[in-house]
Amino acid sequence: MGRENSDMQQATDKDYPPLNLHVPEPKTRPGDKPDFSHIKISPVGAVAKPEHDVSAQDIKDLAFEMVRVMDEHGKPQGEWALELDEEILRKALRAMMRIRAFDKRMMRAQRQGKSSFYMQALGEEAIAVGQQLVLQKGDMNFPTYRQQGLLFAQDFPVMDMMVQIYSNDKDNLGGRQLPVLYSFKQAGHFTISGNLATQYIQAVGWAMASAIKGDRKIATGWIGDGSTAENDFHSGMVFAGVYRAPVILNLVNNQWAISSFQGIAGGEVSTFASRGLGYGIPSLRVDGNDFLAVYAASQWAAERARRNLGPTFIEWVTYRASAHSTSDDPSKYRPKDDWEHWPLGDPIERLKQHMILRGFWSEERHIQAQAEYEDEMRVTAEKAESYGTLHAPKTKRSPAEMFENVFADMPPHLRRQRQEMGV
Amino acid sequence: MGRENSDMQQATDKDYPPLNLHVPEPKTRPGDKPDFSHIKISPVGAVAKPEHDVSAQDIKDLAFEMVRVMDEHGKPQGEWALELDEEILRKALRAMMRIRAFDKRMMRAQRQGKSSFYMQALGEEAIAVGQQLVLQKGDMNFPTYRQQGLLFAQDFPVMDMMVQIYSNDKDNLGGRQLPVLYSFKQAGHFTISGNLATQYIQAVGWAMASAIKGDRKIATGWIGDGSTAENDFHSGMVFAGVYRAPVILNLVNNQWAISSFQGIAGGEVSTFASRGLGYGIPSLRVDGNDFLAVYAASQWAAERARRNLGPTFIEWVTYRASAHSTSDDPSKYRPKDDWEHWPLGDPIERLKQHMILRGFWSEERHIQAQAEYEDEMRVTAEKAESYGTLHAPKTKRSPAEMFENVFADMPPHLRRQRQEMGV
Amino acid sequence: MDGARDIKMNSKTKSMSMIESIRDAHDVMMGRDDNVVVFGEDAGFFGGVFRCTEGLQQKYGKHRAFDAPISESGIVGAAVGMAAYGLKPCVEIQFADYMYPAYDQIVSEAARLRHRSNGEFTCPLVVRMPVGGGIFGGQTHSQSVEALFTHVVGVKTVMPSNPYDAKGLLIAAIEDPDPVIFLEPKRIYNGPFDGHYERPVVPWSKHEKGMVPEGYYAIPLGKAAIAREGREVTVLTYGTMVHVALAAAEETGIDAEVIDLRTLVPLDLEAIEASVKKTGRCVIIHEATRTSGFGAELSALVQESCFYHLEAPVLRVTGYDTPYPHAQEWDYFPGPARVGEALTKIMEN
Amino acid sequence: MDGARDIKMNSKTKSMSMIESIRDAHDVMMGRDDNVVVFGEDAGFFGGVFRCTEGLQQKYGKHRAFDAPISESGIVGAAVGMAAYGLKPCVEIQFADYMYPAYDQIVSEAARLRHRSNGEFTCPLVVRMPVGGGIFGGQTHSQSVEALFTHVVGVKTVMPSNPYDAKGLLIAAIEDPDPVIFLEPKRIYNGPFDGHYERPVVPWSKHEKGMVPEGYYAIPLGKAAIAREGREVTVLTYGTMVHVALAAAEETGIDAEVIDLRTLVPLDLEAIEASVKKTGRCVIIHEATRTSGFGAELSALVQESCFYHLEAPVLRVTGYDTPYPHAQEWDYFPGPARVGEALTKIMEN
Ligand SMILES: Cc1ncc(C[n+]2csc(CCOP(=O)(O)OP(=O)(O)O)c2C)c(N)n1
Ligand SMILES: Cc1ncc(C[n+]2csc(CCOP(=O)(O)OP(=O)(O)O)c2C)c(N)n1
Ligand SMILES: [Mg+2]
Ligand SMILES: [Mg+2]
Repeated sequence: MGRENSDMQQATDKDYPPLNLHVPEPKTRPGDKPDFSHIKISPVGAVAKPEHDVSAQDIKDLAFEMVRVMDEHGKPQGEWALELDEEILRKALRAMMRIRAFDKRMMRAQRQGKSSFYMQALGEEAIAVGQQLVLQKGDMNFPTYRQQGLLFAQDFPVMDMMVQIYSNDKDNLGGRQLPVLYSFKQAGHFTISGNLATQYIQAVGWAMASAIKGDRKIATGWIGDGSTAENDFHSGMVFAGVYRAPVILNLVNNQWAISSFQGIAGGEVSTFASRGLGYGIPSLRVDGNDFLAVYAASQWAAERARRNLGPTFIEWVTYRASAHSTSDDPSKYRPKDDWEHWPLGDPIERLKQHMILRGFWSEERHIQAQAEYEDEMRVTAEKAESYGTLHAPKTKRSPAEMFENVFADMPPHLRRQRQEMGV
Repeated sequence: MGRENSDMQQATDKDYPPLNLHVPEPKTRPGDKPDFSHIKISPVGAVAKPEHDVSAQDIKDLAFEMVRVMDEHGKPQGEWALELDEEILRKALRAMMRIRAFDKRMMRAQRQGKSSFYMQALGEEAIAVGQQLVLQKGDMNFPTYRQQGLLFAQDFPVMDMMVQIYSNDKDNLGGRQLPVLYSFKQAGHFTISGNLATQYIQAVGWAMASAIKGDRKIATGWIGDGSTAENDFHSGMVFAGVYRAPVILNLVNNQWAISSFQGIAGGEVSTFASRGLGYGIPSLRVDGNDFLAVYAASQWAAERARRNLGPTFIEWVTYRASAHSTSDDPSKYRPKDDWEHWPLGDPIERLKQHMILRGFWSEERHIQAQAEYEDEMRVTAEKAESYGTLHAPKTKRSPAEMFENVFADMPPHLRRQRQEMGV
Repeated sequence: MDGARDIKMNSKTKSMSMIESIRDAHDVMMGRDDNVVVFGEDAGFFGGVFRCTEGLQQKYGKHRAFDAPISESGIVGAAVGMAAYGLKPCVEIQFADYMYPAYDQIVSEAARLRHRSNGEFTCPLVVRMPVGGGIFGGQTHSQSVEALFTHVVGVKTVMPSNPYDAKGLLIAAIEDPDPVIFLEPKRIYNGPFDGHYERPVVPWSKHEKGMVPEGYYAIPLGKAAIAREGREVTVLTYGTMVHVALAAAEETGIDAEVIDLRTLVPLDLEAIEASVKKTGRCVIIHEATRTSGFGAELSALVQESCFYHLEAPVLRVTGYDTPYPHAQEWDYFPGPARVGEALTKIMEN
Repeated sequence: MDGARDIKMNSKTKSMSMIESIRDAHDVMMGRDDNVVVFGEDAGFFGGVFRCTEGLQQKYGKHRAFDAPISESGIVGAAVGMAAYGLKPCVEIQFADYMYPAYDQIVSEAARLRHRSNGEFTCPLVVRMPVGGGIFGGQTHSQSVEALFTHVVGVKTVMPSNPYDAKGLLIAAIEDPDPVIFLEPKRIYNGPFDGHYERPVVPWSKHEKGMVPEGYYAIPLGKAAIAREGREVTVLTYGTMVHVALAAAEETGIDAEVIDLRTLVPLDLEAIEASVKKTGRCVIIHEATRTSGFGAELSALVQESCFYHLEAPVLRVTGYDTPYPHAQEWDYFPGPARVGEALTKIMEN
């Protein structure tokens, strides 16, 4: 038993050194040699796969470990390993490769001034693709701007995406939205907000609605590591935990917000996955560049949701290989060759390796496929451009259109303003 | 290795039963027999006391256990036990008893129409008192409306509090604020907001400022179980974790918001203390009705802050014995005799028992002291009332006063409005 | 009857306070439409701190009327998701003063879903919140926040002044395909209040607008009501202030036409124009702080549309540009004396 | 020189863009006062997505200029605590469109600390944020949010229109003992923009207001500037629209007096009155949506204070009441053609 001094509260300043502010700093800056030794990586196959009806507290450790399935030879290991059908794997690889070709083409179009803006998913393709492959028609995704994989995994027509990026005549959003802030209801793709994190709680609300109605649909929410600092990350987690909403809450930790690294969002002092524990939500930390791990963890989470066992929170560990957007220049704040040293590799390379190991893919076919997809994207982009681009519209959009869909019925003041406009 | 069906995503509705919404419900409602079997309580003295420079992850379990010091005889047990000086204990007991007498008197005054509103701390007195006793002059508390203990532990003049409650001539806030939303800068008592949770992040910001300046002051933030659902709980935790701010983040879990129980805020699925883990903040769950535990945990946290080791998050488990406020009637939503069955008892009774055990207090002196404090409060209240009460002001407050302190210098439009008012 | 839809001539009426008529509107709509769900802080088991949702959980089940965490942003955010799903959430913010955490979800999300998705996703939800002072609630239980919504494109803003309107407007709001902010002047929950705080409280049972039809009826959003016909000056107002304006007209003997706007966006500009062109004078009254209050918009619109008919400057009587003070509540509140002065002054021009 | 304080007659000047002058204001104040700290998303190491805080971390250290988590409410909330401590935080919200999560901290906390504590606690902080469209940013990188602040008692609202004012006003804002919302029209960060998007971009180096004194000077908050003297009509505007108004005056040949308000709250009503009483006509221009925009308040004030001098209704030229559309940006933007029409129309009355 300690002995307590009654005037502890009188301790003078001299008893303590002056305080100072800790500001997290990434290990490396431009010019430094990339160093990822701080990323905690579990051995392949080392993490157990729990039952679906587990409680958050029972699997605390999974929030600090990392679910990994493929070893360095592409061979699946451990309890999370599934022997996936060739068909699924082909579908996945195709989707991931097509995303990469699409991104490349759309980056180029933006540089040519054909659109105002673009954002790539380079290096993160496995995550959205793997998750979409476990979803069903009727489920709803609430994505950020880096989940084009949800669409590609459904073989969604790239033309529909491109015309939105070009804001041209065929854009389903009528030019209203910034490129890549898609809305495709039929594909279960909720209208993407430009405001970060707001849709996490909406995904939870949507899932609650399904439960309220006694339906069977589930939702997925998406957020970035940087955006977890936002308010609505918290409200989403609180509501999901309290009402046990049938939702998969995804957090893509690609190590960077724009110029600030994940430490500025709290990634220095704990794993993001561990955020789920306090909300009583079973939480996983998963290698997001390992397609087999992505698929298995997504499937586990989807099964929990469908069986009314509540939400699952998943931190996908990956790396934002590209610039944040076409407005960003990462060479200003991180080593140029960072991605080459990223310890979890390239998700496409890793899936390719697995498929070659399984015997239904080869380097040659890979090269062929890549050429084919790049071709496809070139041809489709040209076609899309024939419907106009942002600054070279095919037909001038009527300015009156902007007054539509503010409300279901246009109120008098909007009619008056439209008239003033003289259109 | 599992075998995966390629058309998993084609699973039909029939494979799953319909979903349904889980809405947490307290174990008991009016008319039921109180039942607190869901409150997880560790044995007295069972929890280890870690070093000050521990990491959140190292002491994960402390977020799920409960630090308790006094056994059922009032005897301190275990590593957290301190042999506190008689003087501190007397001070603490006196503060707690005076709070109770004060609350009683102010409740009565409100019922007599002398003030518009009142909020008691009944049953939670040990927490604020225990924490204040480890603080130093210059530190700043960011309290909610239930931490009058921070003032009582400093022997702050109750007259200054009463005149605020009566909104009378001597009110330091000039009648501006609702009763109990005190502001006493010299006593390290930040101006209380009527908006929940907003001040958690402000406490962190204040502490960051101290660190930025290389000062030695620390801050304490306060929040209720219900309010942890608010946004700024999250922002406070994020900033505290990221910048390792010298702050004690207190969460008073008194089991109830207004009419909704802690399960509606997430307390059903995890402990509130476990929320701290995801932010990398060392987190404790503590018996808030055990003064010795409160003091020891507060001291541990204060020491961490002063030694620049960063924030500590503490869930104080207690019970809101009274109505939420004078506007509330708990008999509508919970059993009337709940508090009598609360397993952690009455903090005053428990401290009394310890002091009697230590040999410097007795039942008789306790009864005497109680009478003395009730007398003190009656006399002081009468004196305070002689300066006026809300609806019976002594001197009519000049309406012009409301224009003061909107800004440091009154801008022209406020001058014009004041003139229009004709005062 | 103010353009109300669907009231059978022989509808039975019942004396109701505004709390009761709001509760009844919920009840009617939950009965008619399974997609209507209600939640908010203390709104489930207990039925809300003002008891506007009392009994709904007991009648319709926990999955349709439930308590929410103290997270205004979460409440509205979840409601946005539910609305997009196809439900019709009608949520309660405990006091308008606490709506700020939800402001982002309202402005950036609810208000914009339809437009940004070009009609693919919609957001039919109602956000109810008590507004206004007069209950010694201090600066955080007294605010009038309407102007913070009228500036937001994509939401409608409604404020009733009596039980009859409250029920009909709330039903219309719940039926509306777009987000509606439904502001409830808490000072008149239990009775009309004309600003004479020194007089005994009058209950709604003594007021004709306290007789409320049972069952379903809707009052279309966007239509003002003439609370008092008059020829000398037009008073534009809403909520509690309607009753203050009526008292001031009575007390000054000035033949004011008092227009109860009921819906601020969309606004019934037609009714306003017709009246101001008739009277040539206009006084605007609201309890909210003056600068950039909704009175500014009304003043601008009146002078834009009736400039050549105006015989005197349009006047505003409003709350002062200070936080709502606790003890000085009645100095702050724009009561019948201040309104009367404005009426008198405008008639002097 | 517009009432600027402390500029020595022989101050050296330097050509600066608005980004550079804002950066310079930070630099001057951080150099003069250790209590000035700067943080925001990407504002530390990188210096902000618009580079307004570039180099400050390198010069003043990580503890005085640092990156913040993506949490606007956290940024302002922490700043409130720091300001109460005695620091002078000057924080950046990356785009005004993202300020909503911080709105509660601004409205309920920063704006009210002084009043509710009766002067015991104060909150001297500056919240900077880029506003306005014209950069193809779509609905979430284009908003003009000033009216959401002008309605809030307890905060001041500033919007500069050129590098010279930006520096002087930002310095005054940092020195101000109360919270100041500092709105930066991002379209004119790099050069004045008169709405002729089809013409080549003009840099600030070609504009007299791009010559900015080195070192310390402050432009008092609450004082308007006359951007162009004129006799026929008063144009009230601020930010980017000042340049549009000037172009419209030139192009229509109408002798407009263009008043650059610079500070919206507190407002220089004296300057407004003097001008409108002289010209008898008034056009108000802003980029924000119309209903309940700050133009409404200006219109109301002008007609309240100059009613008997007005020869025609006060007109407003504003953004439409729709979200800022991406592809139709130039149809939405109130450019010189629309402003010119209004000038022509008001002269016809
Ligand atoms: C509310 C809000 N604040 C700020 C921004 C600006 N912003 C856009 S993306 C971004 C970084 C997001 O980082 P992260 O969440 O890690 O997602 P990532 O881009 O890495 O996928 C920022 C700050 C925004 N869009 N919304
Ligand atoms: C932002 C906000 N929302 C709602 C309220 C209304 N309100 C006041 S106290 C309270 C309950 C708070 O419960 P808890 O945090 O558990 O604190 P306790 O009263 O139990 O100490 C509520 C909902 C408020 N003051 N502020
Ligand atoms: Mg990221
Ligand atoms: Mg509580």
